[in-house]
Amino acid sequence: MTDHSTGPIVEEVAASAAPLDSPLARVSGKALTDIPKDLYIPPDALAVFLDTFEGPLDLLLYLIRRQNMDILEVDVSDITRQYMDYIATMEAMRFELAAEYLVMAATLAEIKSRMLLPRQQVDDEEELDPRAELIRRLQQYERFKKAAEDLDDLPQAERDFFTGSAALPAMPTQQVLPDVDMGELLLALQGVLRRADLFTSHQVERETLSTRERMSAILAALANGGFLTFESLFTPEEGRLGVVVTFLALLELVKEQLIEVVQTAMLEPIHIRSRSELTGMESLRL
Amino acid sequence: MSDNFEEVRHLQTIFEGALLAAGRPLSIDQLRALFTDDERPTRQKTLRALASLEASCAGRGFELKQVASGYRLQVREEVALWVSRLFEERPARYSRALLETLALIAYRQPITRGEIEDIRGVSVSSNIVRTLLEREWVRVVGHREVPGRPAMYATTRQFLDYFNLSSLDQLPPLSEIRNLDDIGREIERKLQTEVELELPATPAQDAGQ
Amino acid sequence: MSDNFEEVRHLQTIFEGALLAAGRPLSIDQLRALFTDDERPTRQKTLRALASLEASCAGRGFELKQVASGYRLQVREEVALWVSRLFEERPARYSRALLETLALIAYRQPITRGEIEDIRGVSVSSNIVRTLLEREWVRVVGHREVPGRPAMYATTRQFLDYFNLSSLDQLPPLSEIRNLDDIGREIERKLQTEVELELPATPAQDAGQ
Repeated sequence: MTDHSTGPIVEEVAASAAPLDSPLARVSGKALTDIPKDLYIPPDALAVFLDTFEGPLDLLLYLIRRQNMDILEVDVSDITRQYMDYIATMEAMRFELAAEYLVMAATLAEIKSRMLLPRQQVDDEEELDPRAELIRRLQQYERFKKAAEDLDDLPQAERDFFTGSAALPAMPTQQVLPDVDMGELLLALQGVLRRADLFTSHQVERETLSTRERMSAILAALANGGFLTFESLFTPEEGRLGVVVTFLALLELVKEQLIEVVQTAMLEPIHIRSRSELTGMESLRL
Repeated sequence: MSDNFEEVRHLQTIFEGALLAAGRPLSIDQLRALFTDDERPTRQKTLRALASLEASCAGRGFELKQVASGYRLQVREEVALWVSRLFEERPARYSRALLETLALIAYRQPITRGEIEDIRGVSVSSNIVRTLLEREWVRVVGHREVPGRPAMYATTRQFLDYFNLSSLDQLPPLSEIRNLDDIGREIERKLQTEVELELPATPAQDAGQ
Repeated sequence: MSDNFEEVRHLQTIFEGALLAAGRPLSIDQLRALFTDDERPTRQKTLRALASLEASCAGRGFELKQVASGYRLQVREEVALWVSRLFEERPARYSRALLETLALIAYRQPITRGEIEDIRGVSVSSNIVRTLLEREWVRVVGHREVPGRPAMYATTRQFLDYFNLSSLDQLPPLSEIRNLDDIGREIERKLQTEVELELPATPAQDAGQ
């Protein structure tokens, strides 16, 4: 490699690839707007070099375009020589080159060596011509390199256009309550019962849910602290089962000492009142 | 005179755009700083353009407001009711603790918080009880005659209505709950699909914040 | 007739307020969701109100724009020059690596990271993919059924919104590429002549290196 061959590359990269208004890099804190033209290339500038190219295809495209060449007319020997010079410079400067650059160097070397050999008549079995493959890849890459530039030229939010927004007025807060699925509820119950090992408890299974529901209803009816007659708690329309449920509920409430059953004299009406509300009332009176 | 009108119009359009792009209040000086030295409007012209902008918002969805740090465009309170629906939070899910508490109240009512805690083996937070009371799924039906007179909870008609039951009898008996594993799998599957359905909506919501 | 006018007016005001409150595009359905079931406007009425809103923005600092995920109110380009002075720091430019990756995803979706790397000839850093995902410009739409099941990426509505597009069709067209067979034939022909020309010269060139 020679300085002669790398110099121009550096220069032109600076001219073509970098936006004019922004510095290429900072070398020891100083903005570097163009790459030095003298023979000595500071290592920082070469780092810029690495950053300037998006990989071996990008570098090759640059080398080709620099000579105003069509991709299809690539002079592989010439491009390969330039490419190798570049790689050699980077290696001499001990820059860590991405493996892709070395793979490309090998590919180029292979293409070049093939072209040196007398060309045999291609039979159909033969693999894809590596030069055609390279050209296909270069073309493909160039398309998307261009597409990326086009994309960057599109108007961009907060750069080229702005979405309007306004402050919010005082707003009513609206709370949306979570939904609960019956299945979820039952699963939760199953979990807690399993932990509590209540499945084995006879007590839990004996009472039907309607009894417990009725217990709540009776307690709620007594919640104002007054008396209710025994009969008023039964609703004949519910039939025999309803009567039984209410009766079981009353027994359970008595057993749990939640209600008091009062009869002032034989054959007098039976009255029910809540023990807790009773205590509440009495404590109030005191 | 007509020149003057054109100028106010021009400033007004720029101010409107700037205030909407900023989304925050801008002071007179900040508005004037949008212009190069040679085209910067006087304070007086700036105020005139703002007055004109204010008038032009009559009957629209937003208005010009003067606040401490300058002027801002603000969505009108008249449309707040509708706009607020934009920000309705997705309802969070209830915690497992809440569901367990609710299930125990349904199956073991009337029941005190202490009794629920005995069965669950952990304490029941006041928040859970308050949430259930606020939702009107449970109510206090009395107090147990033990020290502290703890409230006894029972489920309500609203609870039955919500779960589309006509009575608690329609809940599966405890003995059947043992075989819930099948139901469990079913629910897992349902939850899964729900989550998948919800996903696409989420990014847009996030993006708005 | 007058009722109708009033109704459109009313909707238009609400939509304007909601769009400004959101600060992002809202779809027809999102706009209709601002109303309770009994007052929800039909799609047709919604569109009529939007058209009326658009007309009402003539000569103002902002306009109604349709983008991929719906409608948004956007500051007019005519005032962008002044408005941009609000934002002191220039927005960061995106790296070429990011733009190329994004372009490949936009034009070739669904595409895997490996496929992107094949075309770009270099590896794609995880940072770039993460940035694109975090900005919600791309998302994973599935996995290719090859070893490793690599994720396939596609662009999102937010990507289109950001670049002021309403659909992928509006992306600038990809440049032409000559199809491989043509290239093949052409190269075949050229190689033949090159080889013929080069052969005598080769030994000398070699020696020169």
